[in-house]
Amino acid sequence: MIRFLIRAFKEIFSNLFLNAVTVVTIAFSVLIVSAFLLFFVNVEAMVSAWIEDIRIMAYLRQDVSGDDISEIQFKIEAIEGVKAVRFVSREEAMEEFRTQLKHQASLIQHLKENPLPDAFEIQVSPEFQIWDKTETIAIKINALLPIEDVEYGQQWLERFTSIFKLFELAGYALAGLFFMASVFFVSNTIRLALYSRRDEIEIMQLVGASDGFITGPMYFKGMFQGLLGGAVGLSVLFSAFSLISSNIGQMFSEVKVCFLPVNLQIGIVVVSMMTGWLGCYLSLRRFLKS
Amino acid sequence: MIRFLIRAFKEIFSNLFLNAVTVVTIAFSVLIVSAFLLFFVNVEAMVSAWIEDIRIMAYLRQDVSGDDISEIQFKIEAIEGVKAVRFVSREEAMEEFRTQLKHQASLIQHLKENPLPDAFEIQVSPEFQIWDKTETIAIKINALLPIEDVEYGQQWLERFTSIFKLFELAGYALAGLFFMASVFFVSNTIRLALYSRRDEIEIMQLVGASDGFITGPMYFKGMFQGLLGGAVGLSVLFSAFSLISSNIGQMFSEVKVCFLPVNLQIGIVVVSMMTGWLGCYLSLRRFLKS
Amino acid sequence: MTEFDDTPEAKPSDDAIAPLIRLFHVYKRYGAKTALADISVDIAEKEFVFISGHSGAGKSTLLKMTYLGEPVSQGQVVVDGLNLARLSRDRIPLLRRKFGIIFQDYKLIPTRTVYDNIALVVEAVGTRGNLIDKRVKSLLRSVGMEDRQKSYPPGLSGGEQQRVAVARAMAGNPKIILADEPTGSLDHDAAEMIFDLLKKFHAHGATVIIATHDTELIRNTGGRVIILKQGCVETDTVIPKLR
Amino acid sequence: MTEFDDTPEAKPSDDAIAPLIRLFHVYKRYGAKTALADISVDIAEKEFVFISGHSGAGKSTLLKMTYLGEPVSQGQVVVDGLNLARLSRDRIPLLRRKFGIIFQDYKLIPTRTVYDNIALVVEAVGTRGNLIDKRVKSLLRSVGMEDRQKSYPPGLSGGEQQRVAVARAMAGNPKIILADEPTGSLDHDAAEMIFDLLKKFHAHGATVIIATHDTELIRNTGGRVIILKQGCVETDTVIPKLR
Ligand SMILES: Nc1ncnc2c1ncn2[C@@H]1O[C@H](COP(=O)(O)OP(=O)(O)OP(=O)(O)O)[C@@H](O)[C@H]1O
Ligand SMILES: Nc1ncnc2c1ncn2[C@@H]1O[C@H](COP(=O)(O)OP(=O)(O)OP(=O)(O)O)[C@@H](O)[C@H]1O
Ligand SMILES: [Mg+2]
Ligand SMILES: [Mg+2]
Repeated sequence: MIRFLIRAFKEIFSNLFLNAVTVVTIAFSVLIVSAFLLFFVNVEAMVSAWIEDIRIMAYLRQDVSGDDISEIQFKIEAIEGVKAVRFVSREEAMEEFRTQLKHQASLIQHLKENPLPDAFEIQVSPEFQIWDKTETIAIKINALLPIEDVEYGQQWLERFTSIFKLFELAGYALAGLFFMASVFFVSNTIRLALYSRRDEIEIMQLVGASDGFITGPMYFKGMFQGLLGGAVGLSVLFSAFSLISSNIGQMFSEVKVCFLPVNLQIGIVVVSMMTGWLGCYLSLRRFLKS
Repeated sequence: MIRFLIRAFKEIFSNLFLNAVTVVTIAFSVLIVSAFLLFFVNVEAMVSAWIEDIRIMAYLRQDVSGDDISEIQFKIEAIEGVKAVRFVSREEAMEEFRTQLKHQASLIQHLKENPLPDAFEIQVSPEFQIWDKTETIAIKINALLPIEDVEYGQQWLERFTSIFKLFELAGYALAGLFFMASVFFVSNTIRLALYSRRDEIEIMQLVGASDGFITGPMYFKGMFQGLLGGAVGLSVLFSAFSLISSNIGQMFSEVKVCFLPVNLQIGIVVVSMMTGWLGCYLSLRRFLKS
Repeated sequence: MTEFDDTPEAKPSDDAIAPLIRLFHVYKRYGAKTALADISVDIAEKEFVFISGHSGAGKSTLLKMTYLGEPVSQGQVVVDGLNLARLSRDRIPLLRRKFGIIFQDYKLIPTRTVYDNIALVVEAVGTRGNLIDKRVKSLLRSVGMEDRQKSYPPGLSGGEQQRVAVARAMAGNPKIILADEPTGSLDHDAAEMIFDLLKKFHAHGATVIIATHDTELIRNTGGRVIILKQGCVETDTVIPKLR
Repeated sequence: MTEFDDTPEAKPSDDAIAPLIRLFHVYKRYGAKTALADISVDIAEKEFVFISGHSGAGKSTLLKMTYLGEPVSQGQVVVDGLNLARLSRDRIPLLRRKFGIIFQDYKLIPTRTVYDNIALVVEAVGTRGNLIDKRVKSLLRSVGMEDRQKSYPPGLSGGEQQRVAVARAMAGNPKIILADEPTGSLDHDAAEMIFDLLKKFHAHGATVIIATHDTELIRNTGGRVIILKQGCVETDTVIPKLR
């Protein structure tokens, strides 16, 4: 065991140039994937927070009484995808309207009677904040008898959520591409680095070393490089992030960015180690066979 | 010359595995950078088109006459960053307002007199559509005497443009990172592939081959691989793009995506060739010296 | 005890029939080229055998057949009870450890020191950690290379590399020594030293097979000589010691 | 014309003073190890010189000094009017083309065919395209390897590789042939053939320097012999031809 570790560390220090190159490659790959994830996760979080403001307004008929109101509220709350329902009386609505209007406020200055209807303001769960799902909810609400009309900014929402959906789609596709490419780069670099050592492996086989004896230290090295590269990549990202986000904090006080969740960080390092192993496996399989 | 080409092509076909690996690496790198650019360029274009809808409304005092109006319009048009100015008469405003209101339309049904002011609708040039610049314009307009008030959705615009600015910033940073990483991956892969041939280079030097004789075919190969890899990467991206965008065309009729501009495509291929050359240069410099 | 006669008392009685190495109608083809054709040779335990022949006659190839350096194209090879045709991949190291091989091109690992090149074998055969160092050093001393242990093979002269290769071949205390042109890069004195070493190993019970075109060496030593010609056995005979 | 006497009429009169190769108090150190110490040797044009000595004496290192295989640590080397200390990097190929070198470890490119290994040199010295093929084939014929031109070096026997190395050394029609143990891997017949080839080259006006520990070969041939011992010149003398 001690001899194994000695050999593994000789392995690591024997060709510092190739090993450094491999670690840098891994670090860069991890950086690519995780930087994109960071970017994507933050944009998504921001936009989601923003979309959350979207409400469905359901206007009641003029003749609906107090008891019916709570019954309807109950029914609406039961609809799938509805997160919260708030009753907005016609008086409240008038007040809101008055504050909303600015230059047109003079229009309603002299009104004697309140012509606005009672209404429900309905909040939609995040996973239903896609245009067609929101629409489904709206239709269901509209089907309730005492509801006169439903309003949910169709135009705007449709456009925005479709763009956002596209954005998400493209983001996932890109993340997938980056991940694949990274695995390729890393395993390939390790493979090329080992390629120049196929003679050495052949010689070791000829003098009677078992496959495990030959490859053990190499696998160890591959995984160690994966660990190191992953850690370096994440550290660089974190440093860059800290630097930038403190500046952001000053420039854009409203924007709140956050780093990748710890689970994801651990996942990235683990995948990076596995890729180190994979690179070894791919090349060693070739060399050992031949 | 013919002999040079023969040697260059022998060079290319002599170690198909290593050469294929290199081309795939280049293709992947090009894919990463260009896919991200494609993503970014499209999102940016969409959001920009969207922001373009932003208008500054400048409300006139009640007592401003026709001659003054054209004078003021002239002054506003002279302000830096103003793209277009449209006069909106109080009658037009009333009409617009009426269509905007839906459930509250009853409010203004019985109005005898139009209480709305005349106004200018001001379009801002794209490069001024950042919150602070828009604000500057608004303040300038507000300073004009006959203007009573200026409205430009401060809150919303501030928030949105700051996010967008951040998005752009992060996008550029990522693109830079991806570009650097790609150059590193490509030059490094070529370097590692040549690494296993340092003995060959040494032997050629020992038998009296000049540096140009040795490296000429290798540079040729490096650039050829860059060309090929770049072309493959862009082709794959274009195929994926065509596939996806035709689907998008059906799903999101409003969204218009476009591929990278031809200039950029050519630029990418050229950079990819230069990187191929660079990879050769970096490793050959080492091997030739020693 | 004479060293080059295969005296009966040197063999345990139950092994008397089965030779240590048996090649039975072995062919080796590289594409269209036939390197070995219908070779049948038995080599008993503790024999000391020369294989000779012109350049390209098949000497190195014949040796390769015994340690699976290349697969046999046709025929059977049995080494120490192992039928090589039926040997599973993971038992190949076991086979190889029966051999100590001095390769014609040495096959030292250029990126490891002389010490590590030898320690590798010492370790691979399962020597206890604290004994490795002692063993490596004594091996290097026996070939006169103890002061070069930290050198890398490319920094050694041709003859020095060959001596390291000899030391490595002996590192695993193998049953069989295969020596492919073991003294080709050595001057007379060094060659004698290496040759004495091989004879000492033989005296300790190892089987030694030497491929060489150095007819003088063979004539001076005497013993069994297998002469190959274009991939076939031309003669397989015992010649007397000259001096 | 006797081949191994440096007869005056073989030299142009104006070159009479300047030797083709002059080593002047040359030292070569590898770290603490001194491989060559204070070597002063002149070799005239068209000489045929043996360099001998024990393994590790410095034979290969001495040859390396002449073609800048390694930089000199101290002292001066002049080859055909070029002072190696003042040779700029881009003129090294010019120097190397004066030499045809048979390396002790052959240094064939393993990933190129035998044909390409030789064509490379033929082409590098600037042979016209349509003559390359003819030249390569005639070279291979002269070492008896014409039927192996499509093989790769790892697929050749040791002796075959050595013969290819000899053919390559002659490919550029060099002024000087450096042969480092050129017959070490060859049987007697093949060695004789290669040796005859070297003598033929010499007869055509080349300077030939052979590093070898094969004392028999030297004794059989006779001529100038420089014997090295631990990096110093022990003797530099002309011995008579034996037979
Ligand atoms: N891997 C290979 N591919 C093709 N041919 C080969 C291969 N290995 C050996 N040969 C051929 O088989 C023949 C026998 O080769 P081998 O190496 O056994 O010769 P040898 O007797 O050892 O010669 P030498 O004394 O020169 O080392 C040679 O002609 C050689 O070219
Ligand atoms: N690159 C190097 N680094 C360190 N030491 C070296 C290097 N090259 C040669 N030496 C040492 O210099 C000495 C002379 O080496 P050289 O190769 O000239 O010997 P040689 O006379 O050719 O021996 P042989 O007959 O064994 O080939 C040897 O002791 C060798 O170990
Ligand atoms: Mg051989
Ligand atoms: Mg030497």
